[in-house]
Amino acid sequence: MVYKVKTGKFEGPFGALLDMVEEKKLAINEISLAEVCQDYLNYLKSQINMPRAETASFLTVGATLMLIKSRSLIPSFELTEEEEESIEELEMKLKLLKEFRVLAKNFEYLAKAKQSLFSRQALLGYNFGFLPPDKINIEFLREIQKRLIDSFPVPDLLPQKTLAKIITIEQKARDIISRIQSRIFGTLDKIISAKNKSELIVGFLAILELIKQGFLDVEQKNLFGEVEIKKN
Amino acid sequence: MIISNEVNELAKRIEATLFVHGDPMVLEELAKLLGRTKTEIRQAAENLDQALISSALTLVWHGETLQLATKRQFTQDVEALVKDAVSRDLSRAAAETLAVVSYRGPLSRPEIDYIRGVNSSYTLRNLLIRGLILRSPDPKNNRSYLYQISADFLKFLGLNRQEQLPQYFDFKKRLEEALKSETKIENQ
Amino acid sequence: MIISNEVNELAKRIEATLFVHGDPMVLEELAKLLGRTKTEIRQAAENLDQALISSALTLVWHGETLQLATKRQFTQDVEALVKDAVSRDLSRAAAETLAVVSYRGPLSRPEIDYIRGVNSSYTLRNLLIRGLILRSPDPKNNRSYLYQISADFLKFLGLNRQEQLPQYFDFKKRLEEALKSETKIENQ
Repeated sequence: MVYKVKTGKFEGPFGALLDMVEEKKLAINEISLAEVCQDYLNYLKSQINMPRAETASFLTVGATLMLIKSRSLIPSFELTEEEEESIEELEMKLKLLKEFRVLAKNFEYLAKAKQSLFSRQALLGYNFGFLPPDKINIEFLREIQKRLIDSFPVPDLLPQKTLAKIITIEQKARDIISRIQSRIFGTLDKIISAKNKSELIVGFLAILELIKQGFLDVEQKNLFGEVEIKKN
Repeated sequence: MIISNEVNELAKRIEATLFVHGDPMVLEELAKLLGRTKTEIRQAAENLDQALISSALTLVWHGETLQLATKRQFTQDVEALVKDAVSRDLSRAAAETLAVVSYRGPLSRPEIDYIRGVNSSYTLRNLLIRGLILRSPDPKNNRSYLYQISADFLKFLGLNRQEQLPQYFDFKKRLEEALKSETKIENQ
Repeated sequence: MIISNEVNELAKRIEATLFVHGDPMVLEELAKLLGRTKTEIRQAAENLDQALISSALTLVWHGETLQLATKRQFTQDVEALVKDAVSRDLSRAAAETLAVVSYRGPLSRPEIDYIRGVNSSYTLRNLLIRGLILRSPDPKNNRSYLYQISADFLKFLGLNRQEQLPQYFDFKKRLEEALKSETKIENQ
C-alpha cells in the first residue's frame, strides 16, 4: 500500500496555455497567443471547480491575453509600459516552462526505462542488542509527537477572500449588456467601471466576448482617443 | 599489483544480488532468482571470488549459503563507522520517527513517511540497529515490513504496554485521521 | 575483457566503509573517519570509480556525498529484493517539478511556483515522501526551505552523477541567460 498525496489536477494558467499553443503546433509569440485567447477563456469558463487561489492567477493571465487580443483587433490600441511588460513576461515564462517540459519528458522516459541503481540498507547485518540514547523519556516522546501532530498541513483556507469581490464573467457580461442597452454607447472605461484589477479583467473578458458575438462594435475616433463601444 | 579479472556476466549478477540482499543467501535461492542451475551459480561464484581479490569485498561461503562482506583487513574502519553511527544522540528526525512508531505502530514505512511528510528509511535503520524498534514482515504485503516499539525500549521508558504512553489514544486517533484523510492507492 | 586495476589502499578503505554505511556518505565524514583530507578522499574515490569498471557495483556522486550502488544493467535482477521500493510512476506534475529542482536547485517553493505558475506544495510533499528530493532550511531565511534532488533520485533514473542528467550543462547555461532578464521573483 502506498500513500499518495492528493495533487491538484490543475496545472496552472501557464501549463494550460502552453497546452493550447502546443496543441496547435504554434511558436510562442503574440500572434499565437492572440489565436488561443478564446480557447483559454472557454477553458476558464468550463473550470467550475477550480480552486479559488488558482482562479485569481488564471484571471491575471487571462487579462494579459485580453490585452494581446485587443491589440490584434484594434491595431491602434495603446498599451502602458506595465502592460507591455506583462506581455513580455508571459511569453518568457511560457518559453521557460516549455524548456522544463522537455526535460520532464526525459525524466519520464528514464523512469520507464527500468535502469534504477540500488544500494544496501545502512549498517545491514549489525545488531547491537539494546542501545538506548541519552535524553529520551516518556515526556520527550510525547512532546515530539505533539509537535508533529500540530504541524500537520491544514487545507488551504486562506484564498477564500481573494475571489470574494470578483464577479463571474457571465454576471459581468449581463451587466454590460443592460448598461449598453440603456446608454447606447459609451467609452470602454465607463462601461467597465471596474473597482479593482480583477473586475477590470472580467469586464475585458465580457467586452471581448460581446464583440466576438457581434453584440458590440468598437470604434476609436482618433489615434490616442478613447475606445468607443456601440451596440450593434 | 596488477590483476587480470575476466568476470563473466553471471558472476556480476551474483555480486549485485548479494550486495542488495545483504544477508547470506542460499545457493538454491540464488539459482532460482537468476534463472540458472546451482552448478552454474557455484561456478560463477568461484569466478566472482577471484575477481574480488583486488576489492575491499569478499565472498563468504558458509555451507550452502553465500554472502558479500568486507575483508577482514578493513574491520577497524568498519567498526569505527558503526560505533560512530550508534553512539550519537538521536537526531530530530530519528526522535520523530521513534515517536510515530511508538504511538501508532505497528505500521509500514510508507505510512510513517506519509505521517512525517518525508522519507524515513535512513532513520528507521538507525532505530532498528539500536534496538529501539522492531520490524516484522507485513502479513498483508510480502514486499513490506511493519515497525513497532521494542519491548526493551518500553521497559526502558518504564512502561509495560504501548497503551500506557501519555495521551496514547488521543494521539493514535489523530495519526489515524491523518492517514485516512488522503487517498490510498494500491501498490503498482 | 582484461582490466588492470591497481587500487590503492585508501580506495579500498572507502569501498569497505561505503559498503557498510549503505546510505550516501558525506566526503567530510569519510575524511574524518579514515583520517585523511577531503582532497585525498576525493582522489582515492576517483581511483575506486575506475576500479569498479569490472564490478557489478558503481559509485554515485551527489553533491558532497558518495554512495555505493548496483550498476544499471542489474536493475531487473535486484529490484525484486528491495522492500518498500519507490513507485516507478512519475506524474507530469512530479516530472515537471523534478526538472525545475534538478536544473535550478537548491531553490525555494515560491521560486518553483513562479517557474511553474502553479502552487507546488502538494507535489513537493509527495516527492519528499518518496525521497526523490531533499529539503533543508534556507540559510538566508530560516522560515523557508530550499529543495534539491536526492542521490535516490539520480539512482531512480539510473544515473551516477547530477551532471549525467540529460542536457545538464547546456540547459543550465541557457536557463541562466533566459532568467538574467527576469529578476523579479515574487516572494510570498
